[in-house]
Amino acid sequence: MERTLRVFRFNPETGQEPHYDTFTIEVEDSWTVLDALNEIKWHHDGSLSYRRSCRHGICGSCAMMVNGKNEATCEKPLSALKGTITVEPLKSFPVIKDLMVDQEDFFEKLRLVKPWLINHKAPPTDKERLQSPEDRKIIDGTWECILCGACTSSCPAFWDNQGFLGPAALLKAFRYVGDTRDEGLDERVGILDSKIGVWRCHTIFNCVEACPKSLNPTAAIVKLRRRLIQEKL
Amino acid sequence: MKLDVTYHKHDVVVVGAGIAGLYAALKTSGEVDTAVISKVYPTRSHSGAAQGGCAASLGNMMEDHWEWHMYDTVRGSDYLGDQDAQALLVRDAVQVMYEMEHLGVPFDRTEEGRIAQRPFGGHFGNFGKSPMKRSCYAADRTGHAQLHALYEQCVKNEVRFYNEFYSLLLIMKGGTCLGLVAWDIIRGGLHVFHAKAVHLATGGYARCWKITSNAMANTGDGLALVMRQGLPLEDMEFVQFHPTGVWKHGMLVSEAARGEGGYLTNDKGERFMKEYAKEKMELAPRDVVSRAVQTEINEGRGIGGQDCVHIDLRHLGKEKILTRLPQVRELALKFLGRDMITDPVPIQPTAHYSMGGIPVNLDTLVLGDSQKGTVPGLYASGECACVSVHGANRLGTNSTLECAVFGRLGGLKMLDYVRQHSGHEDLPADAAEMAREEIEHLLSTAGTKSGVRSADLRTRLQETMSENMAVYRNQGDLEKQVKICQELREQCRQVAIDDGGLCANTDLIEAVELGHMLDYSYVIARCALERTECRGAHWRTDHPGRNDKEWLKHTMAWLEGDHVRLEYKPVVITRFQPEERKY
Amino acid sequence: MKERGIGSGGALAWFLQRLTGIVLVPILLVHLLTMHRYHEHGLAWDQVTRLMSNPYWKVLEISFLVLALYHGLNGIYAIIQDYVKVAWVRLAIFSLVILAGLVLLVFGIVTVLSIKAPA
Amino acid sequence: MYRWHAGYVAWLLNRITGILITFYLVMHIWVIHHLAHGPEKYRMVMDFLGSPIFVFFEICIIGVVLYHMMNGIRIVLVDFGNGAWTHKTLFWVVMAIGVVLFVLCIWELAGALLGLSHAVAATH
Ligand SMILES: Cc1cc2nc3c(=O)[nH]c(=O)nc-3n(C[C@H](O)[C@H](O)[C@H](O)COP(=O)(O)OP(=O)(O)OC[C@H]3O[C@@H](n4cnc5c(N)ncnc54)[C@H](O)[C@@H]3O)c2cc1C
Ligand code: HEM
Ligand code: SF4
Ligand code: F3S
Ligand code: FES
Repeated sequence: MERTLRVFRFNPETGQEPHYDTFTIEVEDSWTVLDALNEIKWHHDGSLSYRRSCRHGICGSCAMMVNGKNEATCEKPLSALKGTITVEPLKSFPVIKDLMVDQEDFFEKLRLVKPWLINHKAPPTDKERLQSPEDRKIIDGTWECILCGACTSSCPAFWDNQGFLGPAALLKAFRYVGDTRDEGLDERVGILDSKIGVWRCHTIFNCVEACPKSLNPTAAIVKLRRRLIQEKL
Repeated sequence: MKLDVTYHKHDVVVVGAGIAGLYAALKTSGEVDTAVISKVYPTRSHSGAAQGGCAASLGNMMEDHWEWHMYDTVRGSDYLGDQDAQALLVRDAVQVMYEMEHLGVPFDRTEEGRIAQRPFGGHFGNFGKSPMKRSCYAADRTGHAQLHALYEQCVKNEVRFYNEFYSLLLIMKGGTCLGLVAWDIIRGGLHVFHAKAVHLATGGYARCWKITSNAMANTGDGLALVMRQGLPLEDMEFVQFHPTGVWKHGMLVSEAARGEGGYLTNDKGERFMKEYAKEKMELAPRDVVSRAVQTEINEGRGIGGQDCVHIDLRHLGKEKILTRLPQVRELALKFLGRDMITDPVPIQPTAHYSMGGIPVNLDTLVLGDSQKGTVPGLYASGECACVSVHGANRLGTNSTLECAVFGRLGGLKMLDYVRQHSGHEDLPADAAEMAREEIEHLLSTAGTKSGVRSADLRTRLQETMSENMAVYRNQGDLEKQVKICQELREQCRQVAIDDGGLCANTDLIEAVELGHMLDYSYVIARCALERTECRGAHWRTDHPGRNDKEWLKHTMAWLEGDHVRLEYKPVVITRFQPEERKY
Repeated sequence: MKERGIGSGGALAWFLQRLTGIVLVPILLVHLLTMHRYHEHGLAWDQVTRLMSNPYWKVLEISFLVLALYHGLNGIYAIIQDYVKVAWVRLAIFSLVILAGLVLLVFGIVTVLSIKAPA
Repeated sequence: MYRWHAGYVAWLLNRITGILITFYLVMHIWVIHHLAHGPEKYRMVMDFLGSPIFVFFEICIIGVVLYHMMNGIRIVLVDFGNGAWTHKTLFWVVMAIGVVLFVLCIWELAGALLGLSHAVAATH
């Protein structure tokens, strides 16, 4: 079967304006968008750049915009897309080259929310800390995040204000704030309550639409806000 | 073109940010200046794909002892594992698992609030007698949970990360490792990392097969780097094939699908496992099932004569599939468009885990010969290394454990080493030269249309590896594969790339990776050709049966130009004498 | 990355926006259904003034005024925070918003208070 | 723009209606100010506002206010209830209630002018 892909191209070294290249390639039914990109890179134009690794939606490398929707391209079957397929880099992150975007700032935002367990009591020696299954459940839907960036890239609050931590970092914040083993809310209030923190989110839900792992960053943000309101008022 | 070289100095440089590399870095960070170089963002490392769990005899669900765990590991390895290393692995397992919990890994919990554990293939109680719940897990995303927690701890400890940096070359002087040269993938440019200790944790390398569960980044760079310094690799012929890879893609259909009662059927709709393992049927060990599936395919009973058989869950009912196996169902839906509730799903064996690798001693120090000689300053752990705890065949859930135990240990050992060495030894003047030549040469081929495409060579390598040395091997096929590898290594010199730029040039990286893959694939083929017995994952149809008299020994292989030199070294046996491996 | 400012990121403003919003719901409905009853010539003067001269109505209307003004201008300020990046422009607009708020508040309160029942 | 879906549309409209109402409020305060100037001035203004174009305008603003109010309630339910998981359904539910309220309001408030109801005239 033949399919046509319209692929966003940009190379800072050539000085050429960003543009789209169209490739018509032979594909198999079982292929995903990533398979098609590989086919292009391997047999048509080796200079096409994009990230990929695991091929089954766990590493978070391959998030791109496909026909206007953010997808983990390795998990998006071609058969689910009609007509010409447009592949573009994730919106609102600076494009490095072709489909690769700069995510340094995205990872820096994660660092800012102190994504590690903060607990000032020494853990028991030779034992685990105890946590009930119910308590453990509180953070379900947060720790599964693959940090692909699809959510933050789709968030209008982030487009308007690139300082905003964004849904992925806030989801991560709740991953720890919500963990009953964690005592670090105090240390995180500063950043969460800041001008770039939770209050910048306008519950637009684009992040939920965009997440290829069907996670709900908005739910996490909302819970963080409740914790902060309790804390402050 | 003359490429820029940037110099960096750190006490410890870890290459690889999977569970092994991050654990090593975590242990040295905060104490000494630690850097991690990774060709993908740390959280994108393939450790994140590990699903089933991580073994440790915590005994949270039922009585368990490290001796039992050791027995299973020894037997699983088909007695090729070194028992001193295996003892260390299973004893440290308990402590390390608690430590990972303390670091924040969100393990599932028992009603009492302890780490939950579940059964997994090959793990038993009471020396192989009763089923055992030993695998600590976080849903079916255990590796992901561990990887992220470790990364975040490293960030906390202010480990210096060089993300999307690709290591090209080790810097050695007088048999000591002084650092390495890496390529900045995003911006371009060579970087020399001057270090007191280098730790390789570059992960698995089953990418040289066409059908594989491994990530595209799993190209065995660490192995090639070591071999290019005239150092050996160990037990390269042992690569585990998982029976249920998604047809044509290779991603894993979790073992749970068979655990819950899934059937394997051939073109005639028969449950063919009755021909191979009458009692255990689909629940026989991985290698047995893989061979059964492959035989069906080879003998023309694949679905529609193609290279796949079916895994059939329909009889389990919608309810059970939706509650117990939602991930598996989703996988088949996404990649094959098949709903397991109404359709059987095509699968085929997939190259999964590499037991061999860079030989290291119990301190994770890299070995330079087949005796006990080591390479000061050079360490390795994780899937790229071979201590050897997995011998000829790895047990499920023992691998992330190996990464954690030996990554951690490696960190501690490097700390000792670095503390004993106050200054950095001077680098040789031409430290980056070889790497510079390689890169400048490849960049200069850009646009010369006469060259060979690296993708074509890689495809040929992957297809022939799957054809000639997958589940079943024999002398004829292996000889063929050795020759093909030689030819491909020859042709590789003619590779020309399309992209001559410095910025995010993944064309260049793929070409370098191809060179690495060809080197170690060649070694795998040579080692496999030599080993004339069946042991663990290495199955020679022309040499049935395990042959302890001649082959109870590790293979050590040197790549010397176009030639592979082999030596052998004894297996460390302390406690459990080799017996027939029966399940 | 500018604006890594810590503290006072607007928790109170966010909370009050919701609180005033919810309190506005009944007040607004009551206000709408009484004050905006039109007929051919609009709501009759005496009718309105009679209502408005009732001290309870005055209180209701003034709280409506205060809440709506606060809510609306706080909302506008939130929007400005999203789109205006330059600190001094922001400050200028912020001052303007407060000023406008105060002027309108006084204006409105004077109106409400000055209404007397028709003789 | 990312994609059109209830969450995004709801927010966009909320922002637009918020701005509109705020401007209306400013105008409204100015208009009502005339109450203080006695019946003559008031009647003049009201006659002006009673013109069809302004009645239409008034109807629109009522719709706008009701939209903003109903969506505001939705936002509060997201923020303090379980709405983060059901925001789309919630959107359609509040919109439905909004439409009912809108019809009621028009009936009650502008009915006389539109000749739909005599209730208003009767109260005069
Ligand atoms: C699908 C799947 C499921 C699995 N499930 C389980 C399980 O349930 N239980 C279990 O115990 N094991 C499991 N395994 C095996 C286990 O996951 C791996 O063996 C283990 O995670 C390897 O970890 P690692 O740290 O050695 O390497 P990886 O996690 O693969 O990391 C390698 C690192 O090296 C870096 N790197 C490589 N080359 C270079 C270079 N040239 N320059 C710079 N950096 C480089 C990469 O960027 C990466 O960061 C599974 C494996 C697969 C494929
Ligand atoms: C009647 C009940 C009302 C409710 C329940 C309500 C609720 C809300 C809520 C919850 C928000 C916050 C939205 C966000 O943060 O994204 C908001 C924003 C806003 N409201 Fe209201 N509101 C009401 C009436 C009004 C009135 C009368 C005005 C005008 C005076 C107004 C003007 C605004 C403005 C300008 C915003 C900012 C919009 C934005 O940030 O996008 N609201 N409202
Ligand atoms: S929340 Fe979803 S979209 Fe956002 S980074 Fe995580 S996985 Fe990606
Ligand atoms: S899209 Fe953005 S505004 Fe909030 S709900 Fe999601 S973070
Ligand atoms: S390649 Fe890993 S998520 Fe797609």
